[in-house]
Amino acid sequence: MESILFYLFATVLVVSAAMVVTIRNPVKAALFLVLSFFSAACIWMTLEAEFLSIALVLVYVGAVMVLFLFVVMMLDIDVESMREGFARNLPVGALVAGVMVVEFAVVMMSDRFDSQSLPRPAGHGPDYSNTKELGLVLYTDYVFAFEVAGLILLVAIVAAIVLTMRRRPNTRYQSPSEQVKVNKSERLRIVSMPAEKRLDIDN
Amino acid sequence: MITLSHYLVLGAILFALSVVGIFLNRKNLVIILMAIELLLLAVNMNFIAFSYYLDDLAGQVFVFFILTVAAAEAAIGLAILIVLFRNRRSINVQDLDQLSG
Amino acid sequence: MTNQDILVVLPEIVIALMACFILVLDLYLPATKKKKFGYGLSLVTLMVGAGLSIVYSEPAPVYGLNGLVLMDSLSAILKVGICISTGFVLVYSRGYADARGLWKGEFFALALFGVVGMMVMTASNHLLSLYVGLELLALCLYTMVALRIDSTAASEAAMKYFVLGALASGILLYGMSLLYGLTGTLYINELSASIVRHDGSTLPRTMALILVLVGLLFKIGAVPFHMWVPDVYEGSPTSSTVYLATAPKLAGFAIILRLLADGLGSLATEWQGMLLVVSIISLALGNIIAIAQSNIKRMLAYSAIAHVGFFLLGILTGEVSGYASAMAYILIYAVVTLGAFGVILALSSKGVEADLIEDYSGLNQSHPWAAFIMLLLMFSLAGIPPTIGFYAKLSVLQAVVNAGMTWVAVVAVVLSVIGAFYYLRIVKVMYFDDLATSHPGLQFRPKQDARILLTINGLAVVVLMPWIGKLTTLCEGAIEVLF
Amino acid sequence: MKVIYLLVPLACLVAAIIAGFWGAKIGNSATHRITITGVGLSFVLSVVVLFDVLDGHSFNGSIYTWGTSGGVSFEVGFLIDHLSAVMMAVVTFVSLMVHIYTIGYMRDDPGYTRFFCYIALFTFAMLMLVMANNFLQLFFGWEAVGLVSYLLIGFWFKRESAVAANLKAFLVNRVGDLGFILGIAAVMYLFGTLDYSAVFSAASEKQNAVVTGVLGYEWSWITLICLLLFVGAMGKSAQVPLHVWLPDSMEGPTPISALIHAATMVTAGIFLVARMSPLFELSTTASSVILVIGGLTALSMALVGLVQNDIKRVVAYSTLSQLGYMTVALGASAYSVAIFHLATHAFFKALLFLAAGSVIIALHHEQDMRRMGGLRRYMPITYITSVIGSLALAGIPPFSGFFSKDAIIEAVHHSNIPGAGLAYAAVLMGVVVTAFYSFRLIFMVFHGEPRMDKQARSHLKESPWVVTVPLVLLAIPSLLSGGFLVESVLGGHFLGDAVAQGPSAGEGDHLTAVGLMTHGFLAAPLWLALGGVFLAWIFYVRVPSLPGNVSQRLSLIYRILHRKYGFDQFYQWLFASGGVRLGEWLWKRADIALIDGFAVNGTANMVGWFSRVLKRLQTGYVYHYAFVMIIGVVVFLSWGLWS
Repeated sequence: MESILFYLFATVLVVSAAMVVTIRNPVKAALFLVLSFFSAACIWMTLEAEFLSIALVLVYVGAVMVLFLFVVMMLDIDVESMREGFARNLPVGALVAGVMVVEFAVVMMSDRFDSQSLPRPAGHGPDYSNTKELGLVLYTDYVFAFEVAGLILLVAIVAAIVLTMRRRPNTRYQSPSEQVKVNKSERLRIVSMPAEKRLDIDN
Repeated sequence: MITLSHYLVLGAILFALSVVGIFLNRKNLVIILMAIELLLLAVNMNFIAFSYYLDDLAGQVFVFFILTVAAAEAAIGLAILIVLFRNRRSINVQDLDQLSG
Repeated sequence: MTNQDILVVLPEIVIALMACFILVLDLYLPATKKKKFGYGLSLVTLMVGAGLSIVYSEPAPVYGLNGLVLMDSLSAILKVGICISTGFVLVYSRGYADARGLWKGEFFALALFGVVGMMVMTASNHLLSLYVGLELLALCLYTMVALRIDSTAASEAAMKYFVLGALASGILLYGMSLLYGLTGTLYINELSASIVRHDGSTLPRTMALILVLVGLLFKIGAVPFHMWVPDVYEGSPTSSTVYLATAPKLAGFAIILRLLADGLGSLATEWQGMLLVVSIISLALGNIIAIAQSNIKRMLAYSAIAHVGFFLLGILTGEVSGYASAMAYILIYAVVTLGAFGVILALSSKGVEADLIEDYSGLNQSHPWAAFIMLLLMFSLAGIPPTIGFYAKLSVLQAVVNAGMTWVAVVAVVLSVIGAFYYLRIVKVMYFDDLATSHPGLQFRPKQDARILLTINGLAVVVLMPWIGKLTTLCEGAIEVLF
Repeated sequence: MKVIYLLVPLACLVAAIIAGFWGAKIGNSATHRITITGVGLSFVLSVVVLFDVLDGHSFNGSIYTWGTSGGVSFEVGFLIDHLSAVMMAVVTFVSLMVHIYTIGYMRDDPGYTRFFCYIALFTFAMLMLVMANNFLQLFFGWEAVGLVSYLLIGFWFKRESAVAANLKAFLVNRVGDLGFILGIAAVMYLFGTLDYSAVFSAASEKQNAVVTGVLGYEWSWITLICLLLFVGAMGKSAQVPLHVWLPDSMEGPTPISALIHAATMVTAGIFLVARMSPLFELSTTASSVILVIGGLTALSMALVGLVQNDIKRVVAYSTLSQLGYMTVALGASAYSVAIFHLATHAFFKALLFLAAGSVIIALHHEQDMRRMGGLRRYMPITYITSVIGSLALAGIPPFSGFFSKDAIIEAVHHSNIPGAGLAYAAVLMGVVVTAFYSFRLIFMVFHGEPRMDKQARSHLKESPWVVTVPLVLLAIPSLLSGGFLVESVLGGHFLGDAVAQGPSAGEGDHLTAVGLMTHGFLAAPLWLALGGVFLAWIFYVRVPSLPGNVSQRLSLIYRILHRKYGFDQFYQWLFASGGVRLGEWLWKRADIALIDGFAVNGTANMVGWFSRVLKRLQTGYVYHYAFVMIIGVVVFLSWGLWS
């Protein structure tokens, strides 16, 4: 059962990841990225990382990917010319990727990671809460990293605002509070003017 | 029987795919940003697999932070992308050639 | 959590809080006061940070916050260096940034958050704190590079920096994940012993080592992971260039020392060979390509690559004296580079970037003092006695020779001599070329505080010479306690 | 005495500082008074030191510790013995003369006070160099004289040729300095100290230390050190092939040519080898190299001197040639003879330069000898002193040059290390050539028909006293110092035990000045010299049409000499443009074409791609950057995993 699930999700993951980097349309790429994240989350579920797999779906699929899609749609991109030259460079890319995969695979399948030195653990019982365990260490042992991560998010907010917000000096804003507070003297001005003199037509 | 190596090889394949995506993509910066997300996913896959097989929670904590940082990174990356687009009216990777030499 | 836990990271806490405070203050103060308050508060914060780092420093490592961070003299010295050099950056950048609309609360906040990131890096004893520190710094740097949002070059530089930086982070993380898998720990001071403990294939640990090494080399800009350096130096506003060219190098030294020398010290023979290759090609490529540059910021970028190559020579000896010489080298490099960019900033005015070498022709005739300070700094970068730059090179070479790598020292000297050419070209342009007439010409009108600091900075490269031995003693003392 | 030692350089330094910072404020005459007082004080004290040393006192100790690093201390210290005392006296004397002379020569120059600052600073640096008791201070002095020389050659920095010349001097000297600093590094490595006495006393123990160099070839450490130090000496003392800067340095004001490029700085290399004689004595290989280089310089540069028409360049080439003689003496282990020639040469060469300067002023900065002639009627003092200088240079007894040059030739004659035969032949031939060109100068400038235009001739008059007094004062030692010193030199107590005694120093029979002269009449050199003078007389007085005919007949040789063997063109081609081309080549090919064109696009369709890539050399593409990183990772991984 485990094997079937693993191979199923792994296949979906690899194929959709490949689609992300090769497909022409960025919207579709983003959707394939969602699919790959989703299958990764499923694999994590089998590794008893329930909290993280849910967080991946919620945070990534729910927020980050939406952000991506938003940007993709906002920037008016010419999709048709997006992919030219890709096939020409594909052989080199495939070669480098192949070499890397072979090298990595040799390492990953070495005896340090086989079932003898690190056998698959039995797994925890049904009353084990991954979220609770994670929460316990996160706010105690790793509180420092947690705080720094908070700073990182703050910097991201500051950065996103400072980079993308443009003040347009001639934009006109409506200010309801000002409108409500206005009184008569500000709306109405009585001007006294001298009476008009009669024109002397003869001259 | 699924061993640790299976997960690690899966991570390695993802890693290679995303790296190739970064340097093979010559047209669309958004795809590069997505490839970066994939790269971090590969790393996370490693950490979670190790965490499970070592029966140690530290790996998952690390992944938690990587996810946080990756979200922040994505926000900044997209912000820079927008600034770039406003200046150039293009997010074509090949147009990024003003600085060279 | 105990008092000690707080004391270990007290400077970081103070600076982070002050950065938030400045951000908030920025919202409520009138526009005229914003700049003044933000500037003053940032300087005070940095001084307080440096002061706290000294006051609560301990010579031997003191661990805090569940061992995620530590405090020792190495981190104390580097934290002080980071705070002071960032202070210099702010003083030098004021006129430049003000003229370009960059002088605002976010600039201070980002600079200070970056300082926090660097401090966390120098103090980290855990892969996680190292990573978050690194990313905090990196995000601040990406933003500061892009800060000039109307500049095409700046946004292009930021994009390149971001993509490559993220790639490097990914590689570094992958290496960290392997380290974690091999040792079961994320504590740096436990890595060294446990990574060699297990039997079986040594391939995984070699791969972990290489990937981590690549990530670190990217951060300091060593060949072949240097490609971002010239573009980012050139494209970003000079006020950001000076920031990312100085203090992060110190933090980069700290993580290299902590992770390679301390954490992976048991694999020294493996990383020494790679560092050797990297440092020699960095020296060669940096020095040679710099010759063909016409933009002084870009030239300084290639020079930075070459200097990184030189400083790695000290690291790769794998001995305390070598690490100490590398530390002295990087501190001296930071001082000199600050000055060089300080001159560039002081010569830039509204609409004038002062970044082409030809702009400097005949500078001695129009602004002799600026030209003289630049001359001292260029001599120091080139390593010409009696400047501290000479001493820095000498001590690294000494360490290399003592480690029995005489031919490496010879190669380094030859490449540095090639490198001296482009620094002297600046001097030649300033002193012997005719005053350029085709453009408006450079104006040397720094603010008063920048002028004073610049003078101190320029003269320091010569005047500090008699006391420079103390620096080595200090560095040796800081590093000896680690081993 | 320690105070006096300290005062000697400091007097110059203080004078230089005052002249440099407040020169403009206190005015020209106050400036020259202050610097002359400072240098004069140095001179008087140097003489005091010299007599003190002759009384048998010497000093070796540190004055101030500058810094300590890794167990090695960097100190300011003095080593006062015969060698340094002689050098101090010579340096301060010539410098004093030049200071006085400058008052007249530079009178109307806007850079008057700056000039005095430089020459006083130079004197200080030179004193630091000769008085050093350790390599670091030596290096300091070495670089400082180089720097001041650079500033002075480019003194008239508005002249393009002056700027080119000072850049050239600087660059060529850097080549030498590279050898020098590597030599110092090697000393540091081998001995672990930079102190002279410690190094010398340990030298014989380390005689057999070897270093395995490139290709596994074993080098003796001592030989390596000696050769590296000698490369430094070659740069400063302008030995072939690093001589190219010296003739061009004549772009500086004439007093500078006299002070730096004739009498003092260029002898720093000679001094260095003499100072290091305990090391050089241990390496026959190094001595042989020195002999051959010296011999080549002595003859080849004298030959170039034959065809020069610029009066200062003739003197400059004669300086090169005479430096070659000194180097030959060093190679023959006759260190005290080399210093002896250095001293006599300093006097008569400074004299010749100042005389040339006197002529130049009189002719309103005309330097071409073809537009001079017949000046002896107008400038008797200059004429007589020039003749004295030339006689000394040509080596006619009883002028000083005779004794020192004869001693060198004798020393080479008795040397039997490899290369001695070649050097002997070169120096003998050099004697004829030297005599010829020095009298060619005398005859062309002071004899024959005046060839300058009418207006210039009407203004001709003897130079003022500030110019002529130094000439006379320098003429005296040019005449006398040789005979006065020769006995102590050949007796082996001229420099005491400051230098190593070579096997060929000292010659039993004719140890007195008179004896040497009588011996001289029986030996070849004197007759060769007289022959040279005679030949010059034939060429330039008797049959003035002869030079033109000869140069036409021997046009190939003439052209080679006129182009100075093509060294300049060769260096220009090799280094100046070659370096730039290498940088550009690497930039374009390695960074752009190789990575982009070759690696990314694969070998399969590389050829087709290459042309297209070459068209768009500009990269900056982020995917290439990423690709380079990944290739780096893959290469490292392959290396790590397969080794």
